[in-house]
Amino acid sequence: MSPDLGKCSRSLLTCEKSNFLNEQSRHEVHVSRHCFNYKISLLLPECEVLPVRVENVIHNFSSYYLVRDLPVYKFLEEKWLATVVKKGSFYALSCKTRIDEDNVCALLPSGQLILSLDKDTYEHLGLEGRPSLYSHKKVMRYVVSVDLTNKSLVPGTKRYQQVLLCLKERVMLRSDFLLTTCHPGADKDGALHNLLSQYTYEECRPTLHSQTLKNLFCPSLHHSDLRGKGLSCTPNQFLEWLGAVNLNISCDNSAVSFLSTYMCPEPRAPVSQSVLCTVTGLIPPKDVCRLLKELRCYFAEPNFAAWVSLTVHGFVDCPVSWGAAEHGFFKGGENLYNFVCFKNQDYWLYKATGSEDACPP
Amino acid sequence: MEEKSASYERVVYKNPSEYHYMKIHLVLENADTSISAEEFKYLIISGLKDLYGEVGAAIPFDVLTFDQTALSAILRVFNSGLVKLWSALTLTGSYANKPCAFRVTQVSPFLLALSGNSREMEV
Amino acid sequence: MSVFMDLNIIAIADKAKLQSTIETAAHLGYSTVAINYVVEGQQKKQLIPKPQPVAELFEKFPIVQGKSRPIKVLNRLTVVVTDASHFRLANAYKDFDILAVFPKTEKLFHAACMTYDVDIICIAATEKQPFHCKRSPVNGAIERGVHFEISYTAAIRDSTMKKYTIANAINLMTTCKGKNVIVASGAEAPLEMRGPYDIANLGLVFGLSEGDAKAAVSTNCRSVVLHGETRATALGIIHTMKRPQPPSEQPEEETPAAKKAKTETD
Amino acid sequence: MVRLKARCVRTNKLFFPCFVSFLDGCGACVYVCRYLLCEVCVSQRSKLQLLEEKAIFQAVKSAVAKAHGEYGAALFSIGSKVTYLNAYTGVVMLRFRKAFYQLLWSALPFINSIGPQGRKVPCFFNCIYVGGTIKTCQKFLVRYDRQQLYRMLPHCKTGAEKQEVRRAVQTCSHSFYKATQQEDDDDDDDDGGEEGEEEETIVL
Amino acid sequence: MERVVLSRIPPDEKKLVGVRARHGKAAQQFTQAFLKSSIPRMSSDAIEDILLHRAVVLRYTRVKKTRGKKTKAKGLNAKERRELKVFQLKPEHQKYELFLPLHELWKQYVADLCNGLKPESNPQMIQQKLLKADFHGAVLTVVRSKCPSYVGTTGILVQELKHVFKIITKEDRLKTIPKRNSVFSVEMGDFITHIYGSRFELRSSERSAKKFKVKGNIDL
Repeated sequence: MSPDLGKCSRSLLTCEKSNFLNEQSRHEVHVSRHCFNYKISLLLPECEVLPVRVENVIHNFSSYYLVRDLPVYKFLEEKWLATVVKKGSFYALSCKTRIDEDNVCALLPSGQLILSLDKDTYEHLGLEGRPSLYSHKKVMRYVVSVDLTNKSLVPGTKRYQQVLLCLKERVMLRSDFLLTTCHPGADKDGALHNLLSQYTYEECRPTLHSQTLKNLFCPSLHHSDLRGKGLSCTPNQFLEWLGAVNLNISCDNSAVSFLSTYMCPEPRAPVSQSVLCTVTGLIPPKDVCRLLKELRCYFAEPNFAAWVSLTVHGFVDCPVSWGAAEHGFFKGGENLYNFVCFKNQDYWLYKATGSEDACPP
Repeated sequence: MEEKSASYERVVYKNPSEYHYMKIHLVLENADTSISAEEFKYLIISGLKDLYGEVGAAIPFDVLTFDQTALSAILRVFNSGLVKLWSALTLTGSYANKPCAFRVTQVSPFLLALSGNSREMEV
Repeated sequence: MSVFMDLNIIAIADKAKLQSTIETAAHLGYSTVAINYVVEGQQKKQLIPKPQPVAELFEKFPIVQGKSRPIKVLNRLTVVVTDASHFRLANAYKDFDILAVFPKTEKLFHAACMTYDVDIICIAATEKQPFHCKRSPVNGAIERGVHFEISYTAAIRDSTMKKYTIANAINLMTTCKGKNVIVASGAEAPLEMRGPYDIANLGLVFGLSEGDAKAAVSTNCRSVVLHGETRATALGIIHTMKRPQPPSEQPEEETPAAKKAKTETD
Repeated sequence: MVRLKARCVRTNKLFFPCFVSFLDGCGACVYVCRYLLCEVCVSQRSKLQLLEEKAIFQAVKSAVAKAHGEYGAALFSIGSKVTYLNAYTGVVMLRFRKAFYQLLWSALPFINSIGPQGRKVPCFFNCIYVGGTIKTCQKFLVRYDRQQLYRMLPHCKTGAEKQEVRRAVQTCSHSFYKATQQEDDDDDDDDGGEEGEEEETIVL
Repeated sequence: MERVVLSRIPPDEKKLVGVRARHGKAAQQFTQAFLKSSIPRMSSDAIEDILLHRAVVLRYTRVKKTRGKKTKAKGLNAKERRELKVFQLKPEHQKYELFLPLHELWKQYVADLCNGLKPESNPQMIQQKLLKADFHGAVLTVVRSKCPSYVGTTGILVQELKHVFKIITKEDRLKTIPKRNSVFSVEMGDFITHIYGSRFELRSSERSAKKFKVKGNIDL
């Protein structure tokens, strides 16, 4: 009866190797489909200060808004639909709600409103939805997805009234929200401003934090050897090393040391200094694409770096990870992807997910 | 050294990493007792020894980092030893017969995921 | 899974300590907590402690960590039953949300599973269970929606208790196959509580599967609370309550219907 | 398997009846179990007499507690039992639950002495068979025992001993089946010489 | 009767039956021996009084009561009901206003059932009474349901069958809502009553008689 205590839940890692220049390369698609990004960490070996062009790309990342106690039916109201949702660059994610416990709402730029509801709310709400893919014996979570740009949801139609009635009278879904309309500077035409006037909200900027790391051992990667047969280390070892750098874990312990035996993977080379910069906040995929483009032309100037790494962490409590694939949280809800760009415009794209997630595309 | 653009290649690994990583921190009754990294690891090993005996105490795990002030650490353990280590941490109740408690903040098969946990976003 | 709950915080006299325990529970991520009044059913005239009304506990309830809702506190009564006469459905039981019984003998365990109107049956944690959990009473209890509770704080306090708790838990799992099991703390001090994900992992040591272990801290606890509420209804069929004061329909800030609707039916 | 010198063969009749009589004693165990047949290998055969069930149980229990800690001790306390012990031939049968018998079995090699504090008997457990039921263990024991008797045949010096070993082998094989049908009265004359000049191993 | 039994068998039947006639004593002895051998347990005098008192009837036939043809059950059986569409509302009757008087009637019925529905009367007592009450004519709303599209339908209960509530809505639409996996709410005075349909699946007539057993909890 006592289960084998050695088992643990599944995790997936997909590695893709391609070149930025060749036209079928799908790096744009992958980035744009991962809508809600919480943190970006950029590692530039062999450079002592963050290049100024990269810096100002980060500086005009779009700002995002934290709105307190915003009811969900607001997204259906005409002025919201017209000014913001229909524009196709509006992201909203409910924050301070846990995907494995409470109701979580997310609004994708495609106009799809995804509600991940617990059983009681779903039975009260009255909107058709399907049970979650990751429910154990008893289904306790349902996913309702409403396409706001759908013709049948034009204000005034019966379906529109019904949905509005459900979200307003039956169950007043309200929570704090993180919104962004991908306008970099201050909200120019004040559209979002007057929408949020009745609610307490604050405009936030993604926080940038960069540091230079002295004489670090970096694994030397060869662009052709993705699987780590000999010229470079295996993908998993590289990701582990990247995590160690991000958490400033010392990588030169000897095998006999009592505390930790972690070593930087072979083949490796010492690097005098490298820059590690992290950006946290609600970062829409557009900004990640801009940063990626900037990194590609970073190699245009002469520098010694063989490769550059860009890691993007998704939100743990977000109902969707890539595209509209359902994302759950069992013991950890990690969904992250990482670009390694080489001098010759080759790139490796790692996508890692935890136990309750579809296989990354 | 422009080489011909690499051919497209895609690999999917299932359970790629044979390690699991845990971000934990220790809560003590009187917060001023200072604990060194070795004592910290020894406390965990004695918890393992108490619950799983000699076999348990032999489970290899690394204390990747240890922050003395916040008494927080990141552990690395083999997949097979994760459940045993985690349950031993849970059931450890005292250090130098003063009550203590391990709080596990995050567990993940990817060390990188520990550096970007959106649940720690102060909002 | 539903929200995380810890249905067993011992009601200690020292109010400050109880408050700090509940604050720790909120900090760890538990959305609902039950204050447990233990009654040793010895003499005829049982003194059922009057549960302290929940509102007095805090003026402002601590917010659950990672959420924006305050923690929900319930009252629970546990009757330790050593002989048949101890458990009588006194109406003093009415003002508790959850009822639990701790049978000490095989006969009482069988009676508790099949006949007693309770929500939780406690499993011994501090000594070897004097009897085997037979299949028929356990199946009867599962069918009636009664849950079995394993508390882990004794195991944390003393290492010999670890042996008894684990042995009794695995013994129970062989018969009930992980159904209708909840894991609760039974904590008296803040440091004796552990986080919900730790307990989900601890469930594996008790013989539960991964999904059952997480359900033991969340979904099954929700069923226990609902089972407690069923007692207030007429045999679980009709539930009548005072209509909340007609919500004044101001344009904007009407009382959040979700909250009212939730308390009304849940 | 270490061959240790042992006194001349005990007539196998001796151990069969008590084995057979034991059969009907064991209650039907509700849970699925695994039975481990182990030999207690000691340096001096005489020490075997000192063993009794409680000491063996204590030894296994403390070994499991030492090797697997509280978790092991908890698992051991569910349904574990010394089902059969024969102090003459040093055969022990332990019953463990099927769910965790491998974990408990892994603790057996760590036992190096049995017995109360004062009179510790240095020995080790050699597990020869794991069976699902007592019957299969018994069948194995019969075959194993006959194989031991065959291996003793070349070592017998005097004709009488050879004769007596061969007879033991016959009785051992068919007497077992006869024994299970009806109780054959035990012929009390213990024909085996008390101290044969050659010590042979009875490793059953 | 006695004479017939003890008279001699006529000669021609003797051959037919193949019985040799015995005279006086021999016959007497034969019968004694025969009786002793066939009824071993009984003593001879017990046999004696059996023979004397009762006539031993050889073939036992009960007069079969020929009951008159059962009067045909007055009611219609299910098939006929379906053909005659007895329990179906004709379209022109499906009007909301038609049932308003029924609703008023129901309100008075409930008021005096729960003696006045005073605000301070305790809900426990009311719900015990409602257990056995009839709900035809009540305004029923689906509050919760496993199938979300039922949620929100409101109307006067027209017909309550074993598994289904038939409700007429304000838009004069007759809706059939299954009881299973739904919670209905009824407003009465200043009380709200929730009816858990899954445990309410009885014909209204049987509900008053049945003793209910609590099973499981109020979760769909």
